[in-house]
Amino acid sequence: MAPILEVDRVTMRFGGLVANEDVSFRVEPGQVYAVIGPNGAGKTTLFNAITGVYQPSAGEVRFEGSVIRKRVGPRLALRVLGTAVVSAIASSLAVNILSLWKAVVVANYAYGEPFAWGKALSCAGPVLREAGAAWTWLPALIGALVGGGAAFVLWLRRRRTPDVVQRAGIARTFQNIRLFGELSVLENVLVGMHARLRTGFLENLLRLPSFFGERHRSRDRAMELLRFVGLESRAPDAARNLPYGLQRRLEIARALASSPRLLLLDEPAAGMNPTETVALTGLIRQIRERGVTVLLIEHHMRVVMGVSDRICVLNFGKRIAEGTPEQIRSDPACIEAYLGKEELG
Amino acid sequence: MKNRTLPLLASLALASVALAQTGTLKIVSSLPRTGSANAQTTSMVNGIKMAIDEVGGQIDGMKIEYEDMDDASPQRGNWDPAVEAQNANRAVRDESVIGYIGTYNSGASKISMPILNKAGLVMISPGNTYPGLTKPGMGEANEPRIYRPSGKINYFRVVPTDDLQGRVAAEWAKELGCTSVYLLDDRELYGKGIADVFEKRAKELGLRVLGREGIDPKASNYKALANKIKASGADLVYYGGTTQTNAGQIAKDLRSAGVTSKYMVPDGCFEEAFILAAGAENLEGRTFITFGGLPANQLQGRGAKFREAYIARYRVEPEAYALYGYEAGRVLLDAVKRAKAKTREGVLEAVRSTRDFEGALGTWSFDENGDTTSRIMSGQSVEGGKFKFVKVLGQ
Amino acid sequence: MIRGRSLSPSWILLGGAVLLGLLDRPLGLGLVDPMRGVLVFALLGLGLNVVTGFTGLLHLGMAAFMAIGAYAFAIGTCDIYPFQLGFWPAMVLTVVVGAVAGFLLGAPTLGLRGDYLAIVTLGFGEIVQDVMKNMDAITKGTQGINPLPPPVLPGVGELGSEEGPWYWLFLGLLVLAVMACRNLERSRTGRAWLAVREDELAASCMGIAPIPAKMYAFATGAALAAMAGGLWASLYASTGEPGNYDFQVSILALCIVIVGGMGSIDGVLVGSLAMIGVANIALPKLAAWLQARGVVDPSNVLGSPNNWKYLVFGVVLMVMMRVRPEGLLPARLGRVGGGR
Amino acid sequence: MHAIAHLATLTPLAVAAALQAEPATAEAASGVLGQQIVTGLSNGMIIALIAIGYTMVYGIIELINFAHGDLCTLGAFFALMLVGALGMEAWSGVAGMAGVVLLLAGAAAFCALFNWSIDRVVYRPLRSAPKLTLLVSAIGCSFVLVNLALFWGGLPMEVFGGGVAAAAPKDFPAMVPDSSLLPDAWDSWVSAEAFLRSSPSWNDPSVWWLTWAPRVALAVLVKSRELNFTTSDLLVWCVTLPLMVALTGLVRCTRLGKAMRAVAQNPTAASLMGIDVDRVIGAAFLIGGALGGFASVIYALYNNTISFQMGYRTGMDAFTAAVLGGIGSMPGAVVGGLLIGVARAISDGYIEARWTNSVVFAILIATLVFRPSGLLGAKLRDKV
Repeated sequence: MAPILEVDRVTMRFGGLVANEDVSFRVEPGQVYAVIGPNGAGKTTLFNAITGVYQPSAGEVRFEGSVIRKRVGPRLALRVLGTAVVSAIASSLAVNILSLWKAVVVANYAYGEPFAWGKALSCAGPVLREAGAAWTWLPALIGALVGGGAAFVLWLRRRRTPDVVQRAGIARTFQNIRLFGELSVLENVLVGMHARLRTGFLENLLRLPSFFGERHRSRDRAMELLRFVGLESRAPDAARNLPYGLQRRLEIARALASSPRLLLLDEPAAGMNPTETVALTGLIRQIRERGVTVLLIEHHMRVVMGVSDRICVLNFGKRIAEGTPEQIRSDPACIEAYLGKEELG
Repeated sequence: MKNRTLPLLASLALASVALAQTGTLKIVSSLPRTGSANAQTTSMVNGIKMAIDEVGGQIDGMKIEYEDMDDASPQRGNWDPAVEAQNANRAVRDESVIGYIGTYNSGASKISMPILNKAGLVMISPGNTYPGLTKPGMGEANEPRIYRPSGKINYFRVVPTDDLQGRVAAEWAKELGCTSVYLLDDRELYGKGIADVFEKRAKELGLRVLGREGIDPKASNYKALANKIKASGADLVYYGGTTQTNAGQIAKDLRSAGVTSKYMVPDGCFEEAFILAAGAENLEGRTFITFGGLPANQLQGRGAKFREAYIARYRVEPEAYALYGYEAGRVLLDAVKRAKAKTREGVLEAVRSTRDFEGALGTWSFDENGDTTSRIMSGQSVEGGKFKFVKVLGQ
Repeated sequence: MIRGRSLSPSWILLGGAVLLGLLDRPLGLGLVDPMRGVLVFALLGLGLNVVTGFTGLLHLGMAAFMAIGAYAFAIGTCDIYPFQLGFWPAMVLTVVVGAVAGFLLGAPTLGLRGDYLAIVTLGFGEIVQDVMKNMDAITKGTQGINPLPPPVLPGVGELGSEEGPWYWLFLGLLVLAVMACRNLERSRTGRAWLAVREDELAASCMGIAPIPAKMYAFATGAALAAMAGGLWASLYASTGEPGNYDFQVSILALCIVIVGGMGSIDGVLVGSLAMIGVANIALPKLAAWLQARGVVDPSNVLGSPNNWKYLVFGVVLMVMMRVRPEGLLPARLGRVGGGR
Repeated sequence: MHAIAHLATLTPLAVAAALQAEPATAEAASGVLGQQIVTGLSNGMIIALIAIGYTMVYGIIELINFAHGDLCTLGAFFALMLVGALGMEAWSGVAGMAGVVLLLAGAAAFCALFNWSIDRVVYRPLRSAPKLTLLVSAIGCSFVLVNLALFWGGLPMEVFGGGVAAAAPKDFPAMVPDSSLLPDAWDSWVSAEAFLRSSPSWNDPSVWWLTWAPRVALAVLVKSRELNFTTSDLLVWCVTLPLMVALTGLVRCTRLGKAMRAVAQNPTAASLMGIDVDRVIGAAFLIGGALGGFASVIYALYNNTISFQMGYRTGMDAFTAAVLGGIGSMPGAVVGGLLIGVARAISDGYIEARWTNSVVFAILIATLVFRPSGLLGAKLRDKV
């Protein structure tokens, strides 16, 4: 079976600091795959590299066989060309606006008399010709180059931003909970659904029929997800008012709202009590049963060993072991670097 | 609550109507009282009050009330269109108001003129100098018709307009022996307008205009501009602006940059505060101020009496604009006195028919546009830290 | 949004405004005239609320869009220009021009963060003022453009000097704007804005592209501000001068939003009533009252009530913030943006 | 420190390059360019001094302190009152110098205390409130300060015009006589040039690198003879430069400076480490206020006019400078201030004065589009 996610020799450098070095692993569809390692091993950095928060300094991340990026295509062409044309017109106009105005409007309009549009507009041409290439076409050219160039550079720079990655089917949660605190629990889930919803600005502004249809469907689905994580009774509350454990669950529901094929959970059990941890293990299993592949960072060995199909161990940014839970449990390097300390401490 | 206050308020409203009937006539003024123009407007208000006191606060047994409205708002620190419109509307609604003295800024008048015109309430400005408000062909194509939606003239002014002052200023500059001039303006309606007229007239007179700059009146200094002016070698710097738009700072920066040329300013700077702001030593002997009227100490007859009374009452020399406040108040009260019916229409009719008015500025009339026929302009210089009358201009 | 709130403060306030409109004349309050200004500033505040309140972008150049609106409306309608559109077509044009201007400013700068964006907007405000002043061949410089046509209503005709119809029209437009903002806030678009305000990175990890979302907010805010500018100009039949749309106006708009409560539509309505009410209604009335009592001594700087206005206005701002740091009517789910 | 050192070496070089680059035919214009740069630098230093006040407060509590410019206004009015009360207009020579020092100290102390009290009364109770609440309080505070300055201008003292026109701009007496400094020192430069020319390596092209520095220095000196570098320019430079250096030293090296940087990084963590956060913030307001006080006196002595609304443009320029340099960064504020001062002067001199504000903001916007955190600001990175 083709892997759903391939992390291929990813290196992350920040100035002189190397957070990940040459990390590789593959996640098969339907797996629960765990990344473990001591604090500062570079696990979250790796997550950020996968989700597009950071760009890998070297290596690549492939999702379902290809790197997630905005495609070169008609949209790009339209965008660059459009910006170029608009900025060309704008720059040329900005340079000539006063003389154009005088020739077209002021010269052809006598107060109180009708305005001959055709005649007036025909006066624009001579003005531009008189200004000469240096003042008419040069600004337009510079405008087109700068505008089009900037549009292209920005596109290039934003080719693999988190929203692009998320829309491709990878959703995530955060280690330090990042819910939208002032929004209600339900709205948090609806935000997670953003990319799956279609209504545009005008439909929302004017509340066209399509708005109501989608609102109905999206709410049903959001409530279903809240029921799935056990939060349906808290739907109208502000997210910030939820207790910690429930906030973690809400993060999961929010991530699931986008119907991802791969879900990244960043220490979902952090700060949970043993009962909650057990419930969480069950929840992760249920998520897998829904057909979502899970990539997990976790410190709680009970959770990791309980749900994972395979485990990758990082230390000081490097992969030191990979395999099934049993293999990891018996791997001497892991025991020395991580497990031993953890279990003794 | 509501039920109880309703009759109370209604009776109050009735009472105020009744008061108007038993003979109170109200004059309001709308001037920017908050912010930087406060000094001039205070002297105008003083002038208005003196005019009212002169008639004993009553005419034909009817009490004259006066309200000093502010057309500036604190958040703007300058005239505010909303407040000016509000003042005009309030004056229109108050039946007892028979005269509106204002405004100080021509821009504000553009807002309130149509409102007052529709109500037929007479408006006399002691400070507006933008020509387009009254004179056809001097401003935009649709001016001044648009300020008179009723078709009748209700707006009058006792000050000569910028087109006159800018003209005589350029002529005076020529007389002073200047051959080249550097023009500055503050990019406000008044300053830019007067500098435009100056520029046009200067070119006609054969003065070389070496440069024209619009400045930021809030800048902390103009030293860079002064360097540029010095390099241009102009022998006159004309600034279309006021004390508030930093005319004093320009004088200082010109001197410290080593510019030795003359410096000429319009009457927006004809106030004690200009000398205080610029520092007398920076103006001494090189600064020339034009003024659309005569300074108080040159006045004869009624004007001289006004000056004495003003000094006796406020213990300071009246500023140039005090006289215009006084004159506006007097011409209005005179019209009230002459009006047969003490109503808005009556008063308006009386103001319109003002001819050969014995004013503090001499004898003058309102012309068919509502402008004063007084054309007296004067030129001042600064000597010994005081304004010194030099000559009558434009005669 | 899921709890049906039977009567939100917005509707109570607007209902109060309707009541005021009905009772003003019989009671002789004379409040309808100054209230028109409050309504226009409420529109401006709604625009800024979309940008600052919903999307969390500190915007210090709202006056620029108001100016753009006023001048677009003026150039479209005034008879010294050949276009001479009627009120309604010109108003549509105004809103479109505002939105485009917002888009053009936003496109290169919305990648900036927090206070850097704030100063860019501030700078934009200054530049727009300079352009309006300096391009006098087009904008008539400091003269301002007048006269501008009053609105035309079916059945009423052109609105004249009678304040009532103006008041009702502005109130109607404000109600429409409130409804529009409400619709947006409780939709996919608005949720994206709120999410970007709460946590831009998390929002982008939820599939929201932050820059387009901000762009929509910016353009919506600019369009509302432009509409406020157009109405403002129509109300006074003049654009006034470019200096009328200076930094102080932007600051006033910001005060309206924050004093009212960030991100709260109800708050904007209360805030504009509080700010413009204090500055343009209460303070003049207070000054007039003191004057009528003769408590005025113009020979002394302290003696004139007008000289106290800045102080009173400033103290009112500080006290409001001290007493209700989260604003008078905070957004629906409790405190917004607590801490820093 | 680093940046200031860089600047100290780079500025004269830039001046020299600009002077050299001018074509010989435009002799007069080249003199003006040098002059414009000198003017711009003097103005820029005043802006920089105020900008540091903005940046210090911003760096620590992320508040754009709108009242800072108006605080400087009050400082200037305080100084003018001192001048009037002590009759300083008449002081000259050594007494005049002492007067300047007295004014600087007085205004600095006044502004420091005032700023500290504002923090104590207005901002401290709002520490946990949303950031924009603080901003609106600062705006309100700025209105109050403007009004206080208006009242102050109405004092019945002779220096305030006898209290007649409170709102009018006030003349600030020139404590330092405004005279050009450079021609006096010219003779010694002539002999320096003669000495250099007589050395054998001067005309030997193979060792051009030996004479490069003296050549530039000489070019600057020769051109400077035409400059109008006055005593008030000197005063500005002599007061602001040491202050900037001292301040940078304070933040880099002292305990207080370290505490400030800690609070700026993370107030909660800093307080857990035993730092009294309120005291540190108070100290920032104290120091920022003192700088504002210095700046206000320098402003008053350089421009010789003060008015109750002067804080607006100055404050706006300083704020722009702080952001241009990277808000929160002290060297950034200095660089930004100098840049804006020079940009204003160049724009006034070579473009049109009416576009100057637009030019400044256009520079700002262009800079930020390409360097989103200012010239020397720290790059922001999200913590995930």
